[in-house]
Amino acid sequence: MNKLFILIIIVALGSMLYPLVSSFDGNSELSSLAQFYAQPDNISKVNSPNLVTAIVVTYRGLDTMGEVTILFLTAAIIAFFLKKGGTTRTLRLNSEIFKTSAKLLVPIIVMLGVYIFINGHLSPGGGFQGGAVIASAVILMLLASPNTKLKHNFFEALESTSGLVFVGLAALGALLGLGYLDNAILPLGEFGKLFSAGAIPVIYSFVGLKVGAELSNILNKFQSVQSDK
Amino acid sequence: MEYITLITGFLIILAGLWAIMTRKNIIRIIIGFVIFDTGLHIVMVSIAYVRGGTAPILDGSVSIADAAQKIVDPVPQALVLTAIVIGLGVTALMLAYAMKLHQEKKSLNIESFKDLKW
Amino acid sequence: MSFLIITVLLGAVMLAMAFIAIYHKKLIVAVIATGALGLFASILYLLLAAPDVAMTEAAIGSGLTTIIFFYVLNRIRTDAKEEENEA
Amino acid sequence: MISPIHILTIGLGGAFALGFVPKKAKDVAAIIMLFAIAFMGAISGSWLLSLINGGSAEQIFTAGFRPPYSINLLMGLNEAFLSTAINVIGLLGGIYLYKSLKSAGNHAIMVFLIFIMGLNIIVMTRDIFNLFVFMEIVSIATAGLVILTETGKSIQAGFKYMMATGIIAGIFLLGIIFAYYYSGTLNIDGLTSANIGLAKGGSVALFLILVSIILELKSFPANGWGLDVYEAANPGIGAMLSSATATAMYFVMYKILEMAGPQWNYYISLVGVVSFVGSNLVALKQKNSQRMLGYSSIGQVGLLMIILGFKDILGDNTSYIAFGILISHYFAKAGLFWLAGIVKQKGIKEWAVIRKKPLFLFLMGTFIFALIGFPPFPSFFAKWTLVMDLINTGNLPWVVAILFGSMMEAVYLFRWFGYAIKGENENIEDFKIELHKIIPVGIVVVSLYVVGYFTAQHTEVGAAINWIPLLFVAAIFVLDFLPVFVKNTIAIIGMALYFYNIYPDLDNLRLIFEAIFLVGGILTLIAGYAYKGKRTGFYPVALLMYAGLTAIIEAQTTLQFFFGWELMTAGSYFLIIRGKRSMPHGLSYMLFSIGGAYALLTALGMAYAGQGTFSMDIINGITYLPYWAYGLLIVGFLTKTAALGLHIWLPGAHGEAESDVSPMVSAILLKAGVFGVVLTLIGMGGPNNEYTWLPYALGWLGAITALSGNLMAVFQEDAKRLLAYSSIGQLGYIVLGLAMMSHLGWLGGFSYVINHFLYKAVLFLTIGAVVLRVGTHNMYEMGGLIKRMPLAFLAVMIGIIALSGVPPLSGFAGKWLFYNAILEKGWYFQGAIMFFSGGIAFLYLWRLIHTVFLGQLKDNHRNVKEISIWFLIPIYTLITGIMVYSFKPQWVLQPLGDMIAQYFPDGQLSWVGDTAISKYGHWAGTWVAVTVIGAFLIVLALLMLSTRKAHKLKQFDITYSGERPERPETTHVAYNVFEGLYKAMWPATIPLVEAWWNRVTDFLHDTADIARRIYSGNGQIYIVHIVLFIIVTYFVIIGG
Repeated sequence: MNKLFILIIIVALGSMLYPLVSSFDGNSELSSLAQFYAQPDNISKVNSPNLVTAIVVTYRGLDTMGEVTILFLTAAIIAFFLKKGGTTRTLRLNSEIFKTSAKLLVPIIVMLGVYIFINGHLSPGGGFQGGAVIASAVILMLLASPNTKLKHNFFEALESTSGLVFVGLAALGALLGLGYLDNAILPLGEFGKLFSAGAIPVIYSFVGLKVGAELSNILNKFQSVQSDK
Repeated sequence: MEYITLITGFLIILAGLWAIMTRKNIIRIIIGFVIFDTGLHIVMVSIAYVRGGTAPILDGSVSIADAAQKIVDPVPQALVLTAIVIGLGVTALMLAYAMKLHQEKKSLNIESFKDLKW
Repeated sequence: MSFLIITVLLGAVMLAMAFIAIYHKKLIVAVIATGALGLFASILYLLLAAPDVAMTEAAIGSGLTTIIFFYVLNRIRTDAKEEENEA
Repeated sequence: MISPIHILTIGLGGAFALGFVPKKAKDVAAIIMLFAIAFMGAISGSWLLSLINGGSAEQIFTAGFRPPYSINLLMGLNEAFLSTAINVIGLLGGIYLYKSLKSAGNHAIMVFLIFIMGLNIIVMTRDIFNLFVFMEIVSIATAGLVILTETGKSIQAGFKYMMATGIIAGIFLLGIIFAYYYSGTLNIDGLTSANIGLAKGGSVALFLILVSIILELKSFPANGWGLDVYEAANPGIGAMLSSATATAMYFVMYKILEMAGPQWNYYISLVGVVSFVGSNLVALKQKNSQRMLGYSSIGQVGLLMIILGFKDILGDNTSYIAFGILISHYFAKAGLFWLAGIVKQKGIKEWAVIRKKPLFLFLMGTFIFALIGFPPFPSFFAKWTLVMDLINTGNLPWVVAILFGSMMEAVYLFRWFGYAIKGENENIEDFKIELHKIIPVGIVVVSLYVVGYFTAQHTEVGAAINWIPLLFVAAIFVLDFLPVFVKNTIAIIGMALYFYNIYPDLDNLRLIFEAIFLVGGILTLIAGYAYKGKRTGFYPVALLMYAGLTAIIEAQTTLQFFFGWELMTAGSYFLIIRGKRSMPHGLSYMLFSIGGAYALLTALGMAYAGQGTFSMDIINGITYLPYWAYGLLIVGFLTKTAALGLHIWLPGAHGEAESDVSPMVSAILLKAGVFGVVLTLIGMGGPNNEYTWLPYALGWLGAITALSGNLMAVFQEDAKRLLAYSSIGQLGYIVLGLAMMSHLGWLGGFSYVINHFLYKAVLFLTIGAVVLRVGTHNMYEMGGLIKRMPLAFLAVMIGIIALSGVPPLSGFAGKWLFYNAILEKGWYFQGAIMFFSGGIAFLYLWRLIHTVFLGQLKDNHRNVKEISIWFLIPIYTLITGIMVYSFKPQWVLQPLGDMIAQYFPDGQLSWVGDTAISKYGHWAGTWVAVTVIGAFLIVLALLMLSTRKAHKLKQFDITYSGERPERPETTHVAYNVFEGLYKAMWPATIPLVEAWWNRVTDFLHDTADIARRIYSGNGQIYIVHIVLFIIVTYFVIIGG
């Protein structure tokens, strides 16, 4: 396809989108929806200082569920897609120093990840970020000793367990008559404390575990089809 | 400021589309998708911005009472969070596809995968 | 005002990164540029008062994505080598 | 009742729980999946039941907050229906894919479960970003399922799919975020009331949202990626995409369109019509069955989009119409994809293998007829309502476009079906039947019939349809394993009883036709006793045709009439295509019939416009575009009478049909068209109509048809084709007679109707029986058969005398009436043509006697027997009829005259005993007959006396000049006997009409071939298409 033609298309698309920019006026105040979330009454109903977390886990918890499902799906698809890719794996070994320091670092990184998602309702970060950090620990482990096979079953079991807990907690809200995904199934506690905001920290922790396991699975799958020659 | 980021976002979106539509290497096309997504996220976050607002986290600096006046819009931010994770899933899957495609024809040129047509 | 300048600069750098990602000959560099684009984007998010997004973008958008890219590039490179060896 | 949200709980929980199932225990995993889907289906099904019984819709709030502050879902009637449908097809699809999923492993099973769950939530959610998330889930799951059966092609298709959906999702997200910016909400209901389309940016945001849904529906032409997926994926997945995904996305379109507001309706319809017509057109060139089904799916979705765009105009009927089209497509397309996976053949020609298992042919036929919109399937009723309502609201051009698209779809589907019925299948490996693949197909087939029945019951006019004949057909179908003898007896008794029951209720006009249809039907069925074995499939389709014919007669409403018309078409199609070498003729018959049916449908729509009732009376005095309406009615009916220009199908169809089928489709079926013309002309107002040129043109058409039909018959070497062309000519007389719009013209026409029925049945039955004995249609391969089959000879002789219209037999009555009518009307030119073509008729009629029965007996025919007694019985019964008519014409013509006098009171014949008196003379039937026969006998006696001593020619009296001819048949005295005449006449016989139709089909196919080049196979180009589609529709429709 002629590049000039593509350029014309891009320019045309740009001019089509131009009204979005030209009529954009910034915001001088919150949208009505956000104002509702920021009202003191409603803040106290959820009791999570981090409003993004409140939205992600509670108000729009269904999206989060979908999001977790997407990672789960991706991991599952990649798992059966790359199944047959197994050429004989001959990977370079790393230096002992790297291995040893990795062994030291991995638990610390995992702890950091856990910290991030446990405090998701108090400070920036949460399940996704924490999960990603955990996954990075897994990468480190994989890089340090490339020929070790991860305990795949462990991660899958972790993934499934945390997924089930998430769904279970969500359904519990409906069964208790509060509403699907309501965080008030647990006591709301005192604003700004670790054990507060009802089920949010619990749910977010399991989301974190699940995301971490899922990302690790994906990475592990990609790792498993590597070979250095 | 949000104007500039918004325009930057749009330009990055278009740059991503340009890559998707012109580059022949599949990896490069996937990079195009990542760029396209990044642009989208920037646009979304720009829309969330409220002039002079602070992060929507009610720690010491913002009290509950005047939260509504001080913070930026948390909703698009929550959406971007979701979108980023979805983007990762899509990219990972696309890359797995790219690997498989390469295994099949030992080529990464998008034009060598035209077995299905008409 | 200083924010404004930083924003403009960041935007310019990001576009430059995008350009590199699209046009640099080496795929490795292109992937790194993509990762860098993500990192700069997360700085932008911090400026736009979105720390959550910034963290996510940094960890997932630029971190993990880049690593997966590397895995795939590596795999493709070895595939290509095998091809040469066989030929 | 369980809250609908637990569909999500079950789906997701099930998928997560599958992680605990050991890798080896694949059966366990698959069964868990099926149970989960079944449970989801039970939840949605229970809601559907409760909502149908007047329960109230369920709002599901999440997170303990009311919308718009949190995501909410809705379980209303639409949602309950759709999610039940999705879960049902998901369950069936899961069963179908059981082995494929198992071999791909537990992960694939999880993906399938999540896929179905995602579709459910897409249907139920009322939050636009949530919609986005679950759409992403579905498209990622799809990208995974495409490679369920991993081939090089499926990987390519999957990657293209990911690229396209990646872009589309991005566009959608952009739209969502700006919609949020302008409205401050993500709730669909909130967005509806926010009316953001008023702002410039807001309307762009809405456009982005809409266009991305349109693209998700794989609208033509930005859909190369979708087609590739249909082609390359496991057919079981294709079935899911075509049915479940398309349905869910269609509902999303519905939700979004409600949100965007009515100003976008037109845009959706426009995109829909382009998609419908375009993709059906492009499919014409398609040889790969799965890709063809993909095109068809996209076309159907286009049609659904048109309906959606017209929702404000169609009003309450919208959901009925959409339901009918959707559910037919839903089951039929899933079924066809599943069949593709069972047959395991890609090329449409290779599908011929399917008839090695006849039941599968039935399944395939059901799906194809359901897709095209034949009764009794839901799509028939939906299409009917759609056309009626669109014309009633003044949207005629849309109807034309829709019917054109449907026509294209019929072309390629019936071509495919033709290959399946008649194609070469010797060298193709038979396919295996796997129980888990059959069960789903069987269930959807049954569902189609059941749902069709209930769709009909839904409307008052549909509920009036008489289903008894169809039930009889179904019963015969079930009994198809019985031998011919039993089935034939059942069929004859059934038809006789039905006729006995129905005839007191009919007026005289209808009684004539009903007698031709049913009594004639019984007589031709008697010949069926001559066949041995089972004759698989013959009786259901023959009875289907008769069921249709009687439904036409009984019709009280236009819907019933059209219902019968289509049943008759379907039945006769199957009858025709049963013959040897009938594939092309079956196809052309079907296409002309469908074209004609669409002309009728349009005309009936015009008749309905402004009337508000479907009573048959509405075709009397049409007020909306009456010239067009009557013209279309006539054109539609003339496709069945095979008027010149619309006759292409007839010679082959009648000529190649089985021996007892030819009389059914010639003597009987053609009269359905005549009946229609009669109704139309009565509707136009009889003698005092104001449509002067329409009957005039019709008259000329009839005259020219008579001439050219007879002329073509002259040059035939095939006895059955000769009779077929002769029918075209005879029907031309009938049309001419009716077109005169006078008492005598109609009397002539009707006398021809009865006569043609009698003698054409005699001739076709006799010639057919002879063909059964001698094994060839070619007359030059016969000869001297008078010695072996004198009774057949006598029958043919009586038949051709009756046909030729000379005294003493009944044909003369028709001729006499005609010339009187023409003199009265003053149509001298037409009369001259008729006279001339009557002369031509002798040229070929003579050959039936001379070539077939006289001359030398062929060596290989020395031992043939007289034709079967089972043929002789109906033949001589009919001859008795001819004799009665010949000797006592007043018995027939007087009641006919009385009947016609209701419509044309002026210019009646006056009768004195057996003498008919017209303005121009008189004619005494009995006297003429007796005189002529007496004269004949005298001449015969004289001849026999004078030739007593004549030398009898022996076979070997023929001498060659020492050479053996290369083509022995050319030495036959009757071979190419009219060579000289042909040299003189050839310009008149050039099949101009056929050439014209060939030109049309070539043009369409060439267009399709050029258009489909846009699908270059390059995924990148497909992205360009998508972006171009967005830009073009934006600037053309919104900006322009």
